[in-house]
Amino acid sequence: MKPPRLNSQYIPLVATGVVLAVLYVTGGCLFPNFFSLRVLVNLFGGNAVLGVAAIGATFVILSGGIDLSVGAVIGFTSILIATLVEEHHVAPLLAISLALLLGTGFGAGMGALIQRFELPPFLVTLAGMFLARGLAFVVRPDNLGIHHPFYAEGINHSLALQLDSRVSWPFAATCFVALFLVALVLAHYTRLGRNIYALGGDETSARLMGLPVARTKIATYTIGGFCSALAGVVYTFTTQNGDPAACVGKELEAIAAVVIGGTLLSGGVGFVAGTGMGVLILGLIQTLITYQNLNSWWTVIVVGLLLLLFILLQNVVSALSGRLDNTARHG
Amino acid sequence: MASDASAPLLEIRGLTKSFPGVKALEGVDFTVRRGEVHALMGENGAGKSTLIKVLTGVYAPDGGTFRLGGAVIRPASTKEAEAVGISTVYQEVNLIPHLSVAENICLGRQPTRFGFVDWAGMTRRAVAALARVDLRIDVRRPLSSYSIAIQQLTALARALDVSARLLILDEPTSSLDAREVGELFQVLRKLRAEGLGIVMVTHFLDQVYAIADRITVLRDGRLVGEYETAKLPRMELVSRMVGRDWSAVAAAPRAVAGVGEPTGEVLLELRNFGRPGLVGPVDFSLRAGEVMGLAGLLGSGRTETARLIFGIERARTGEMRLGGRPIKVHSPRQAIREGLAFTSENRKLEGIIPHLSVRENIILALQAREGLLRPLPRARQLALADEFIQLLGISTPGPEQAVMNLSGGNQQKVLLARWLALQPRLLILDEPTRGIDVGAKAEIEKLVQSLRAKGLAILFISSELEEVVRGCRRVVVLRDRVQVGELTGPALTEEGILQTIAGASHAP
Amino acid sequence: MRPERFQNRPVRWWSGLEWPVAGLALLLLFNLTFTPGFFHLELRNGHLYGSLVDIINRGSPVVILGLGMTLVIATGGVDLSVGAVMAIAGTVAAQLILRPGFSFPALILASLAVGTLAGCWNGFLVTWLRVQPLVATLVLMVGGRGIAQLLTNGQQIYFEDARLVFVGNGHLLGLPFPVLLSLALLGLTALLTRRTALGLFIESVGDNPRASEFAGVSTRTVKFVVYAFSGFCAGLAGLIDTSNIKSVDANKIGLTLELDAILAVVVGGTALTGGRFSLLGTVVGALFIRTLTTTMYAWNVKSDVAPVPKALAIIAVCLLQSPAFRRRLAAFRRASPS
Amino acid sequence: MKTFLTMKQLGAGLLGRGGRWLALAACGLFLASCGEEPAKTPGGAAAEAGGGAKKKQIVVGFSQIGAESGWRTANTESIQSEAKKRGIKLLFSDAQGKQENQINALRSFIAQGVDVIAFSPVIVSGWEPVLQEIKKAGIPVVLTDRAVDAKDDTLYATFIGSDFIEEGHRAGEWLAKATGGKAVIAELVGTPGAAPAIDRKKGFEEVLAKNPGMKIIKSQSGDFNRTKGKEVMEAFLKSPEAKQITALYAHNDDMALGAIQAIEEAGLKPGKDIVVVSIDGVRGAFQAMADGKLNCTVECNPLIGPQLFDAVEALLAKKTLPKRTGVMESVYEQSQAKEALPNRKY
Repeated sequence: MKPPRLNSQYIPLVATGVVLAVLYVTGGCLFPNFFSLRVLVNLFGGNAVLGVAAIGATFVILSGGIDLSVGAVIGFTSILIATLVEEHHVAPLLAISLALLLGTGFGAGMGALIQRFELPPFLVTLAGMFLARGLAFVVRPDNLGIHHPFYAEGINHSLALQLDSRVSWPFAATCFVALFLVALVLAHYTRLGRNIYALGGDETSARLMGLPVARTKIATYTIGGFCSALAGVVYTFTTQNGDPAACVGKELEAIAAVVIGGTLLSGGVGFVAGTGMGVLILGLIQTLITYQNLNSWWTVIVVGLLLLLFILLQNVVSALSGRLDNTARHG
Repeated sequence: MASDASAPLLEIRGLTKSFPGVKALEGVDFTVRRGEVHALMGENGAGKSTLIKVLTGVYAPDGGTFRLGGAVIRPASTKEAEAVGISTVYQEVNLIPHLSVAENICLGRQPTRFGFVDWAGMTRRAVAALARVDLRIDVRRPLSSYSIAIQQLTALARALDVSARLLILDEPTSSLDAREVGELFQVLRKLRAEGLGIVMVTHFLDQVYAIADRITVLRDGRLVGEYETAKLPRMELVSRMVGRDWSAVAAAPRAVAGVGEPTGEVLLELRNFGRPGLVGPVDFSLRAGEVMGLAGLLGSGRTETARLIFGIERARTGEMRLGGRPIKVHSPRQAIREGLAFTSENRKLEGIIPHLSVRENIILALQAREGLLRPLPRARQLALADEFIQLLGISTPGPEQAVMNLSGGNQQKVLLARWLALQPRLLILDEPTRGIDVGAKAEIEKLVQSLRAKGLAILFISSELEEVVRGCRRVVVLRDRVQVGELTGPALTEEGILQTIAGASHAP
Repeated sequence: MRPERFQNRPVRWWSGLEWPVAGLALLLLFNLTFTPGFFHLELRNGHLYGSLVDIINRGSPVVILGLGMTLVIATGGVDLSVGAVMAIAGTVAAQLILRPGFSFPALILASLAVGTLAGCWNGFLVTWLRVQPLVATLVLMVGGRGIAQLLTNGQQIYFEDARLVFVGNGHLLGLPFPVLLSLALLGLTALLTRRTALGLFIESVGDNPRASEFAGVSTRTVKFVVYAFSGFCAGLAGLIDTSNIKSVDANKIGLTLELDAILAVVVGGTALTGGRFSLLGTVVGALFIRTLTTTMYAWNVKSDVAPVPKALAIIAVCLLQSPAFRRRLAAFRRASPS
Repeated sequence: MKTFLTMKQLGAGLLGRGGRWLALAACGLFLASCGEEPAKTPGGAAAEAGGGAKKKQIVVGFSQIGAESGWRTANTESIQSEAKKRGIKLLFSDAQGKQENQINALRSFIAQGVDVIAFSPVIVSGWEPVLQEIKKAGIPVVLTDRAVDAKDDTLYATFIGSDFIEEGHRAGEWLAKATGGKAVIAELVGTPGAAPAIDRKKGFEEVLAKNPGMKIIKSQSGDFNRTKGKEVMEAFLKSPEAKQITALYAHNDDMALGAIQAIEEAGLKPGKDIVVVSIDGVRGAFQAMADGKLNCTVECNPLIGPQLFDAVEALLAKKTLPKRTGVMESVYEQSQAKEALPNRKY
C-alpha cells in the first residue's frame, strides 16, 4: 500500500497559498499599481497588529483552546503605555516592558484558571475580555497621543527602513516578521511547541505519553497573553497613541486569520506559516475592496465566506483522512 | 523459556485499589520475569486495566508493594514509570495521529541542539527505534497515514525508545489481522530474547498459546492464579477466567430452567452476515418466543454482532431477514421502527441519560418513536413508569429520581423498561447482568423467561456461561470474531460451550 | 448512598433556581440598602415607572435571546451569531416599513422569518456539515453585520410608523410591551419544550448524545430545531431593539449581546456542557445582568468600566459550577480543622 | 485503495493548480520589482477610471468614520453627491468606526496615487505616522468634521469643519439665556475620546464657569447614538436627584432624541419640564422642535461637500488655504423650526 503523495493535512495550507496568490495576482491584473512596493509594505505594516495577535491565537487554537481576550488586551496595553509615558513620564522601554509583563501574566492567569479548575476556555477568556476592556477604561477613559521622541523619532524614524525615496518599511512590520520567525521556531523547533501540537491533537494520549499537559496548557495561554500585549505595543508603534477602545473584535479577525491559514479549530493541526498567509489574505481583501471602491462592509462578508470555505475544506479533509484510517485498517 | 531460578523482574505483592463503591483490586500478587511474555487475562471487571494503570503511575494504589529488579518503586506518573523502565502500549493507539512517526516516537524527549529540536537527529533516532521492531518506513510522514499495525509498532518503538525493562501491551492485537499479529509476535520474541519482561493483555486464546510463557488470571479484582502456559489446558484457562470450577462444570448435570419450545415463526435470519474487520460471517436464525445465547470471550465478536443487527454499524456482507423480509438496517432509529430493541453493555455511555429521571429514561425510546409532536400525556408517562417500576421491581424512591442515583442493577432495569415499553419483536440484551448483584441477576433472568413466554425473540449475550446455559435454548459461540459453533439440546452445557470457545486444537 | 440525597419529586419549575435567585436577591438587597429610590415604583401616564421597570424592559432582549440560547446550550452547543442576526432582522423591518403599502403583519413575519432562516443556516452547518457550533456560528457572527450594513447601504434609517414603534415602546396593562413579549416568548418556549417532546429530547441529547441516538432520538432534528429557534428569538429581539429607538443602526444593534445571553444562561444554572436546562433560570440570569448594569448607572459608574464586575461575575459563576473547584474546596475544608 | 486514488488526484490537482498560481504570483512579484510605483502622477488612477478622457479626472480618496448617526449619513451623502456633480472620482471608504480600518484605507489611497486625501478621523490621536507617510508621498490632506491631535500642523493642508468648542459655547449661552442663568443640567457626552465629545464638553463648561447658577449634576457617555442616549437618560431619571434636573445638554441630536423618548416615558414633558438643547441640527431634531419636544439645536452643518471639493480644486491649483475653514452654521430655536423644517436637507 503506497501512501498518498500529498499528505491531507497540507491541503488547507496549500489552499491558503493558492487563495493568497490568486488575490494578489487578481489585484495586480485589475489595478495598474497594485504590484507596487508600497502595497506590499502596507500589507505588512497595516496588518502588523493583527498579525502579532493572530500568531498568539495560533498557539492557543493549536492547543485546542480559544482566546477571546485578544482585542481587549490590545486596548489595555496601548492605553497603559500611553498613560505611563505621557502622564507619568515613565521611560518608554520600561513602560513597554511593564505592559508586556502584565499581558503575559494575564494570559498565564487565564491559563491557570482553565487548567486547574477545568473551566471552559470560552468563558474564562470571555471574562478576560470584559476585565481587560473595563480596566483599560479605568486606566484612562479616552485616547491619548504619545508624543515622546522615542516613538516619533526612534520607532517610526530611525528604526524604519527606508526602501526607496518614498516608501519605508515600518518598525511595526519588522516586529510582525520577527515574531513570525520566532513563532516558527517555537512551534517547530522546541519541545514546548511540539507539546502544544500534541496537546491539541489528543489530550488523553498526550497525558499517557507522559507529556507535561498542565504546564503546556498554561504556557499556551501565557504565549497568547504575551502576543496580545505585544500586539498592543505594536499598536502604539503604528498609531503613536493609546486607546482603551482600540481593536474591539480583533480576536475574531485573529481567529479568522488562523482558520483561513489552515489551522484546525479543534486543535492539533496547523501552521504558523499559514497564519502569516491568512493575515495577508485578510489585508489583501481589505485592500482590494478599497481599490475597487466597494462598500467596505463587503470585507466582513467576504471574510465570513472565506471562513466558511475553509471550515468546509477542513471538514472534507478530516472526512478524507477518516476514510484513510478506515482504508488503512481494513483495506 | 526463562528458568525459575532467575530473579523476578517485577514483583507485586498485595496490591489493593478501590474506587468509590468498587473494589477494583484486592490483594493481587503479580510477578514478571526477565525474558518472558506474561499474559494477563480475565473477563470484564477482572481488574486488568486497573492493574496496568497502577503500574504505569496513572492511578495511585491504596496498598501493596512494587519491586522492579529488586528495588521498591512507586511511580506517581507515566513519566516516572518510564523513568524506572516501565513502558506501556495501549489498546487504542495512544499517540498523536497528526504528528509524524518520528515525532510520535520522540515526543517529550526529542534530541535537541542548542535547546532546539534536532529534526535530523530525531529522524535517525526514530529509524533506529523502529529497527528494533523490524520496521523500515518513512518516519517523516504523519502517523495517521500508516495502517493500525504500523501505528501499533510505532507505539512499541516509542515504548522501547526509553531504556525499557518492562513492556506492557494492552490488547495489542485487537485491531490487527493474522499476518500483522504474526509480525508483531516476531518482534516480541526478539525483545524477549533481549531480556525484556513483557506483560500482554489479550482475549485471544490462540495468541496467548502462541506467545505467552506464563499466564496470570484475574477475576473480580482478585488473583485466580499464575500458570505456566504449557501446563495449562485451554479448557481450564477458559473456565478459570469465567469463574467456573472446571471439575464442577464437568460434573454438574445440565441445569434447564424452563427454556421451553419456541412458539413462533422464524423472526430473525442472518446469512453470512458481517463486516470485515469487525466481525466475521455469522449465520443463525431466531424464532419468536425463543431465547438464543451468544457466547464467547470478551472481544470475540458478540457485541459487534449485536451492533450490526441494530444498525449502529452497517453490515457489509451477507443478508439479514426480519420476519422473512430482507432488510438493511442503517440506523438505530430504523431498527426501532422495525421492532428491534437493544440494551448496550456500556450502560453509562450508551444507555442511561444520567441526569434525567427514571420516568424520562423509561419513556425516551417510546417518545422518540412517537415523534416530536406527539408527546405522551403526563399521566400515561407516569402510568408507564409506575407499571415498569412495579413489573421489574425497580428500587427507586419514585419515578422522578435522577437515574444516576440508582444502583447499577436498577439502572439496567430502567433500560430494560425503556425497551419493553416499545413492545419490540426482538430484544437484544448485551450483558444485561454485568455489575449487578446476585438478587437482581436472578430477577432479570426470570424476567427474560417471562418475556419469552409472551412471544418475544431474545438474543442474550453474557459472559456468564451458567446464565447462558440456564436461560437459552440455543447458543451460538464466537471465537476471535468468527462464529465457531451452535449448540443446542444435550450438547448445550457449560462444558460444551467452554470446549467450543477453547477450540479443537489444544496444543499451542 | 444516603437516602436524603434522593428526591422523589417531579422536577419542579423552581428547582435549580436557588443560586441565581439568591444572587439576584443579594444584588437587589444591596440596592435596597445603598441606592436610594431604586425600588421606587409609581404609575405615570397609566403605566408603571421606576428602575425595576427599566430592568425588566431593557432586560427583555437579553431574556428573549437567552431563551433561544438556553435550548442551544442545553444540546451542548452555542450560538454566537444572535447579535448579528438581530441587526439583520432589524434592518429588514426598518426597510420594509418605509415601503408604502407593505402590510404590517407581513413585515413582522418577514423579519422573524429572516431571523429563523439565519438560525436554520447555523443549524445546517452544525447538523449536516458537523461543524463545531462555536465555529459554525462564528461565520454568521463575522459576516452577519456586514450583510445588515449592505442592506441599509451603510446608512441609518429612521421611521415613525406607530405600529412598529409600539413593538419596542408601547405599553399594555401598565407594562412595557417588550416585557409582555418576552413573557409571551417564555410561555411559548415552555409550551414548545414541555408540551411537545422537544424538551425531553434536548435534555437527553445534551446529557448523553450517544445513548439518545441509540434510543432512536434524532439528534439532528433536535439540534436543527434549537438553532432555528435561537434565530427566531434573535429576530424578535432585533425587532424590539430597532423599534425601541425608531431607527436601525446595523453597527450597534445587538453588539456583544450574544455574550450577555450566554452569560444569562450560565448564571441561570444551565451548564455549558448541556443537559438539564432551566428557562426561568435564564430569565433570572438575564435580570441579574441587567440589574448589575442598572446598578452601575445608578452609581454613576462610567459605562465603559461596567465590564469589570461582569467579568468577575462570570468567573465566580464558572468556579461555582466547576466540579474541579468544588473538589478542591472540599479538600481544602477537609484539610483545615473545622 | 479507491480513496487513495482520489486523495492522490485531489492532492496532485491542488498542487498542480497551486504550482501554476505560485508561478503567476512569482511573475507578479517580478513585475512589481521592475514596474515600481507609478511615480506620483496626479490622477494616476484616473487613467484606469476615466478611460480615454483628455482632461485628467481628479481622484479624491475619502475615509468616513462610519454611519453612526443621521448627521453622518447626511455628511456622507453631501460629499458623494458633490463629487458626482463635479465629475470628480471619489474613492469612498467606510471605516466602520475603527481607526485601524481608517489607517489602512488611507494607506491604500496613497498606493492608489490619489490627488487629494480627505478624512474624518475616528478619534483625535494616533494619526501622526500615517500623516507623515502621506506627506512624504506628496499628497495634500484635508481633514473634515473632526480635527486631529498633531503637533506638526504641516501634516495637513486644511481642516474644514465646525468649531466644536464654539458649538459648546453656543449651546451653553443659549441655555443661559433661556433659563436666566439657572439650570440643573444632565449631560449626555459623546463617544469618549472623540474630538466633538471633548470640545463640546469643554466649550459648554466654559460658559458654565461664567454662570454660577448652572451646574451639571449628571454626566455619562451616550456614545453618540440613540440607544445609549435613551438608556442613560432613563437611568438619570431614576436617580434621587432626578427631580432637580431642569435641563438636558446632549452632544448630538441622536442622543437627545433617544433621551426625549425616555423623558416622555417618565411622564414628563420634554421641552417644558426639562429644557433640551443639543447640537447638530438634523431633520429629526427640527421635527422634535416643531413638536415642542426639543428647545434648541446648535447647527453643525454636515453639508460640507461643496466646501470640501472647493478646497480640493484649490489645492490642486497650488493655492494655499487657511489652516481652518469654518462652516456656515447657526442656532435654531423652536420658533424657527416650523419654517426651516421643509428646507432641511438632512
